Amino acid sequence: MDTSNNGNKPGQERAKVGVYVCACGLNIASKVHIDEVREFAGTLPSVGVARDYKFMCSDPGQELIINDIKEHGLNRIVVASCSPLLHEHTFRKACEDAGLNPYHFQMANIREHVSWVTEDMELATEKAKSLVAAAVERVAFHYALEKKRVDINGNVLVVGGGIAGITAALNLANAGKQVYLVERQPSIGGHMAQFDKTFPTLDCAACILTPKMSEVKNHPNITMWTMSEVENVSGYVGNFTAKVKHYPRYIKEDSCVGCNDCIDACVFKNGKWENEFDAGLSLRKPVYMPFPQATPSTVLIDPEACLYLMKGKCKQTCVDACERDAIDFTQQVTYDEVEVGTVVLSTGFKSFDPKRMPEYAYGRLDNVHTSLEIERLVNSTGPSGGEVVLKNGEKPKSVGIIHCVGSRDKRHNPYCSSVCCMASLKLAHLIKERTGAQVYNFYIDMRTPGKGYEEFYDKLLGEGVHFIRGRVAEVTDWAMTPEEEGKLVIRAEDTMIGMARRIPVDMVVLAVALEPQPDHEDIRRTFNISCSKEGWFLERHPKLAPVSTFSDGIYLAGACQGPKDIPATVAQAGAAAGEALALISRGYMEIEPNTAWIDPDLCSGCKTCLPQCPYTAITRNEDKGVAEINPVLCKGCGTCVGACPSGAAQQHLFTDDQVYTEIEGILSHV
Amino acid sequence: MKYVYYPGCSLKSSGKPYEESLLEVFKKAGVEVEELGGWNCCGATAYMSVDESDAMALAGRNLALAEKEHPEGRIEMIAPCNACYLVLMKAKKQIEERAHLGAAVQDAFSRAGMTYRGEVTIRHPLDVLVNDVGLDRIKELCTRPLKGLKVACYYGCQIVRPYATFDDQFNPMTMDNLLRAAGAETVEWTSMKARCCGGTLTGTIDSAGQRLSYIILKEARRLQADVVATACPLCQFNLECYQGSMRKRFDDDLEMPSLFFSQLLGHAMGIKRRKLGLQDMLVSPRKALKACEA
Amino acid sequence: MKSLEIERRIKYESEVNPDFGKEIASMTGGEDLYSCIQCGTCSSTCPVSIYMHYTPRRVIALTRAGFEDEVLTHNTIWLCASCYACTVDCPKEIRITDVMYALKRKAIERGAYPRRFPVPALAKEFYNSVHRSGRSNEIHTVTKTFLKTNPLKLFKNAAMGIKLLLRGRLQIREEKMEGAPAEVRELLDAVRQKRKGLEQEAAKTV
Amino acid sequence: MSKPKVGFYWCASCGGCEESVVDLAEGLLDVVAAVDLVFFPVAMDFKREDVEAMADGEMAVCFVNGAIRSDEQREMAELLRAKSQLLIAYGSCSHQGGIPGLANLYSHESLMKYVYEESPSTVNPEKVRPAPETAVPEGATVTLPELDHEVKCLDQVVDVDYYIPGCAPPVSLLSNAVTAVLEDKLPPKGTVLAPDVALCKECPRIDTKPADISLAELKRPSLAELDPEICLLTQGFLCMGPATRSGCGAVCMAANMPCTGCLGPVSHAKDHGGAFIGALGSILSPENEEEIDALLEQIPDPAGTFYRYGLPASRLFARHNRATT
Amino acid sequence: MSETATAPAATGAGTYEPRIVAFFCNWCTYTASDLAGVSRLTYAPNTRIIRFMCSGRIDPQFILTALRQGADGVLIGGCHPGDCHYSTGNYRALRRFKLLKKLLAQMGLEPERVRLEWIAASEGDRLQEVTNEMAEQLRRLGPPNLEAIPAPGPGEELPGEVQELEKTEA
Repeated sequence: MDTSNNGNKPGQERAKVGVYVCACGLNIASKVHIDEVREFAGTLPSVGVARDYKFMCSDPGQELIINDIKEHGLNRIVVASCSPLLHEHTFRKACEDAGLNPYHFQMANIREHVSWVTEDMELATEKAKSLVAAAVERVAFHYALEKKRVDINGNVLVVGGGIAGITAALNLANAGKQVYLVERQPSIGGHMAQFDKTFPTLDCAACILTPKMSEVKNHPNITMWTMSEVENVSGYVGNFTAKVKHYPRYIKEDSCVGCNDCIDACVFKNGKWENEFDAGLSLRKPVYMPFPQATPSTVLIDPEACLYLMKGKCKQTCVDACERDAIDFTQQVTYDEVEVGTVVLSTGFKSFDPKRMPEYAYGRLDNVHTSLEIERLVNSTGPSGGEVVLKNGEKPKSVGIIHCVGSRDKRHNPYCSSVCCMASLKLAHLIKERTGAQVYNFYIDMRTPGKGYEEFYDKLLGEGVHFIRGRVAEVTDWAMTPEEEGKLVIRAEDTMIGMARRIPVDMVVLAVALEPQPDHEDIRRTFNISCSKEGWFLERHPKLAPVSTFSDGIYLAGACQGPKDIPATVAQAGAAAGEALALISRGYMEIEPNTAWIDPDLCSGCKTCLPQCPYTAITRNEDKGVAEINPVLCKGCGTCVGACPSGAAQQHLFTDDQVYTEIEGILSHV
Repeated sequence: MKYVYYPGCSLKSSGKPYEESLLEVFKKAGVEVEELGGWNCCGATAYMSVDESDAMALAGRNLALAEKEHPEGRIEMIAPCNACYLVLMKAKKQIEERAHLGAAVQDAFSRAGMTYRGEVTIRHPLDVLVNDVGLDRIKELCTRPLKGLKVACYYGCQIVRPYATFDDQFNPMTMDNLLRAAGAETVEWTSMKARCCGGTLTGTIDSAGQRLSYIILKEARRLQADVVATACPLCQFNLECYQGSMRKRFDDDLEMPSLFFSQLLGHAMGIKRRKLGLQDMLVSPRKALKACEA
Repeated sequence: MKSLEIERRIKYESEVNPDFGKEIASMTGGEDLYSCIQCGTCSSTCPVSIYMHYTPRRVIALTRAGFEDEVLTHNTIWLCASCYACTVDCPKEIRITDVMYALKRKAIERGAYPRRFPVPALAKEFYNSVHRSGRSNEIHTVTKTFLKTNPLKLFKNAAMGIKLLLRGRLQIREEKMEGAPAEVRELLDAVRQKRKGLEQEAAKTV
Repeated sequence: MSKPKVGFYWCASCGGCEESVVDLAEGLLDVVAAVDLVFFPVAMDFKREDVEAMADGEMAVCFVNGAIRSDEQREMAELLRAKSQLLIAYGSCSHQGGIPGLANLYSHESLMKYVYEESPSTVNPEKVRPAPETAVPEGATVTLPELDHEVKCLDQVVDVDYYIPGCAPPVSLLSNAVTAVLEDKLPPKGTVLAPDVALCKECPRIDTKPADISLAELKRPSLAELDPEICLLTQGFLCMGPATRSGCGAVCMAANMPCTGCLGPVSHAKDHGGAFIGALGSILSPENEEEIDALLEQIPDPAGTFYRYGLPASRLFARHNRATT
Repeated sequence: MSETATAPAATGAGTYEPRIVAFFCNWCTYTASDLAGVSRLTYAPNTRIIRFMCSGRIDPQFILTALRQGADGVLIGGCHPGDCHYSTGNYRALRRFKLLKKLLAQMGLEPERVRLEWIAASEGDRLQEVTNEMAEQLRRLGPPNLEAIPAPGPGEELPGEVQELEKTEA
């Protein structure tokens, strides 16, 4: 009955299918009987040629296809190899080179979905066969399609003004592209601006970063927005529209010259609020300059601290003090809307809050600090002018540095934060240099894979820094011996010796893990990309597309994609800028022609499809009483097609016929 | 509030003062308890070293008994001994998670006329007093607040480890809050609160075991505590009864009253000494308590 | 002055039990044995590791490496006081205390534990006491243990014992559960048999 | 030349189909004039023997209505198939199984039990049930057709040339079909002789259906007020119009009743219920699972709602030839 | 042997192995299954994945067809609520799915046979978990007895012999 009064399929030219089974070296061959699959394919009615080859994606592999198309007049091609997300374009290209419309091609994923995930070789082979059968059945219903192109707007949006964002922005701007750099903080510079020295070369962070910061500020092609966030993004690759939100600074940015007179004049004589930039180690006033080299070099007013902004009552001594009357309490949130073709995300990381590990006594006992706090302490522009001192102002005689705080720990972050070992070595060196104290490193494994990193480790071993291989169980103040009285006692096993030890120190440094930004979910949604389970932004392919995302035209740079040190971050930022430039200079992008359309003869005009489309691509032609789809607006999700009760709506590359035959193929041969 | 009461072996002997004082406090606080009929040993830690599944079944029997007595709905069972508390909870977990054990228990129990429904929740007195009775009510009941008494609250291991059911694993606070509500001052000694007291090692390998108890008592003294409060018969036993041998072993004049938190609470509620078993302590708390009455 | 006698410290592969690690990993608590990164947190948080022949970390290494004798015949597993500090501190969430229990059971099963060592003796006495009366009885268990291991201790603790007796905090008469302890024994046997049966079946099907 | 011979027969049906023939009114006379009615048990006295007497293919066309649920009906279907050049499934029951097809929701036993023992209106203390064979005092044995365990559509028992859908089929479809036969203007075999586009096409209320339709509540005609103007689906009544063939002139809407789907799905839908579920599910508004479940409470009988006329023909639920496709 | 082993041991040919047709969206669940591959997470070989751009494309008729053509189960995979690459396709999928499940339940098809899961691109392990679980459930259920559906009417017990009759009849 199904055939009698249901679905009468459109007449197809006789399909002559070429099937190519890839061994992928041993990746597939080790789990799937390649020859068996090839022979099976040969038995399928529509198959003209069936071959297997070591690496189908290689040139000779593609040549096989091209020659067969020409010699045997194949009009459909199926390759059984890896994921279409990886090589579909490769083989479509091959078809094209042989003069066959590239969309007469279908791929069967027998690597990611079979050989790599199956233990039993027989069952794996069965599965591979049914996937091949499905592809063969389906491809018969493929038909020629026009490629779909979109033009690429040359402007670029860079989100996040740390070293990653700065690098990407400068590369792009120097290539003559208009760049919008959006930073949430009052100044660009990110974490790097807080550092004193950088490992392993120990060159001064400020010295190499500050020039880049001002270059950004003054670059004609860069629009730099601080205290701003991207509120939402619409559009698609080549044609994004981003809405940027600017928070009030209560200072006219163009008027302020950063003379700081207003700060001196503030009714608060002394700082009262934790200075975020100094990791809370210093206090600031309601009106303040984030840090000396802040870019823009503009003060700002904290609305949660300023008397006038909170109570509406204040002498406003700051206003009188400012000769350029740059202070403007009336400022409100404002918005900008920008058109860009590509986006570079460089939103960075947040450091782990050790309060989550009470055993390390952070916030409970004095002189227990995070590595970031120490970065500020050793920094000459920091709260202590570069002096490493205890709460009581004295220099520590002994310091313990605890590695992997919040890293390699299933209860917090299972991954290795990758920078802490080197950062700890750097701090160990600086602390020893500044204080001459005995420094103990407590580590699980010392990880120094990088140019000059191991050498730096050697250097510290030479400097007499102590290294104890053992993860610390507890930092406590209970004393077993008189020497321990009044000290911070670090309890760990010295695993090299095989004994438990208690090391009394004056100061403890916690090398805290790098974590994704707390609002990574919102960012991810705003830009419609994916996250890893931990919350790092997901690259399109771990090896072959490390800076691309699953959303075309959106690229990743720096620690937002995973823990990274500065060299790696800068390198990745360059790569991201390069990807964006490549796309821009090509000027267009080819996208899947998988749009939906409606057959007016079958459409009853029931309007079911209209509300399905998130892109308002579907309208109803009132004269004809049928729905119509604007292919330019259609993004090819096929939701309207899934909803159409008449089979009038169809989607290229996913027509009902193609899907039904794929289902049939999967089930009816093996 | 009605609860099934599972005393466990120790509360019938060395931990008698715990039972006496606890029941008195419960009476005051309106916590109705009824002792589980026909209960057997929970299996404790020792049993598990011989045969784990036996231990789980042994403990499980008590849960099944409770369900037999109360065939309807959920049952709250109070286990004052830390070891019982943990073992019962562990048994519940394993019977429900380990397919074979679970099936075996179901099968054998039903043939013995019992069913295991998994309806029992195991509660510790600290949990019940803080979360069910509530600190405000406790405050009201404390007519003889422990003013000026400095208490070192010692929780022991097994109520916070491995499962943190009602208190923080690294810095438990329920006993502190309870005794503060009773007017006492409690010392800040995070790393001692749940540090091991030596368990049965105090008897078997006394040099190792008693050292652990000694560390705790010594720290309590350093922080000028008048008394150590405990929530487990074994902890209390170790921290009190071995003080004599500790004095010899570590050549120290250490003398630190170690009570059950329920005794202090009862005292604050104005319950008579005798009813709280205070006279049965080896290290007399008389002086400490006098001080706070003055 | 430590004795300077020498002994061979090398281990030949023929002397290790390659399946020991898997064996333990398959017991409750052993699941994550192989994810240990030898960080030593367990050993530093352990309150008794200072007395152990091998720190808990080393016991895990030895177990994985199949050094069965070292693990089962040394004091480490018997010193574990089940305080679970290691279990909650382990960054890889290995249930170390349960691993120790598993090893204790193996040691008793193999009769590998040191004979006059009090801990396993106590465990057994406790076990027997419960089997006999359905409850544990401090004085009986302890006395028997000491008689078996180190009678001297009886006198050491006598004074304390008497004090407690006077205060009614020790019972000479063996505390018995109400009802017949025999019921409990039968119940346990029934459970054990059924469980063993199920396990064997399962073993067959795989 | 002689007039083409035409037959009408009914199997498991209500007789409504015959009514629809009569509804041709004076049109009927033209038909009768044009053809030679050789078999029409409802209207004229023909017997099975008369048909058996015919030569194979003697009838030009035979219209069979009603579902097939007894051996007697199967035999007649086979007989008529043999004797006619064109066999046309007439009406929902022979087309898709129709209302009788809903019997497939129940087992044979439970149906018998209910009808002969449990139904409120039944008085049958001896629990008598129709016996296939009954010995009568005269000595002979009387036989009764036995009820199958399954209701089938016509093409599940014999080869069918065309289908005229509807319960009952709209007159226009019948007269068009007859004309097509007479003028030999028939489409390819297997075609359903009705427009291959859904009902909304000819529904007068379509303009009242909003472009952003989204249903927060579902209503049932028996329990709620129906607005006579507004699209019924928009009002929350389950109108199968979007998934059902047109050709009826939307008569139900005119009577202020939602479409129940008697003409079956259009040819590009594989399964009537499935197609409608796809459409309906897509226009419900709630987003979290609880709200969705709550809303679906308003559909107590999905099968009876989405397959009222087509259960035996449905994609998955047709019991017939389950193994094959 | 561990009592809580979940991954079904891949038994060789001969024994009954259910066939699961999986409809996955390109952006989340299909990518997750690629990730599972890249991470070498082995799982039951019973699923056969068909790729769609969005779970919103999945027409209930596809599911009916798969079952009709001999699938023992159908698994639908899409992006978590709020994460749809096309903003709302997964909600449409969910509502159609719920509606279909209600129908299937009335027809007496075991609920385990048709399942919808939100699996994000990063959740390769989740995919492993779900496919193993489903394969195991279906293995226990055995092949669907389509003859037995539509289910007997509400609240009725069919005598065994009648059921036998039913089978032989159909």
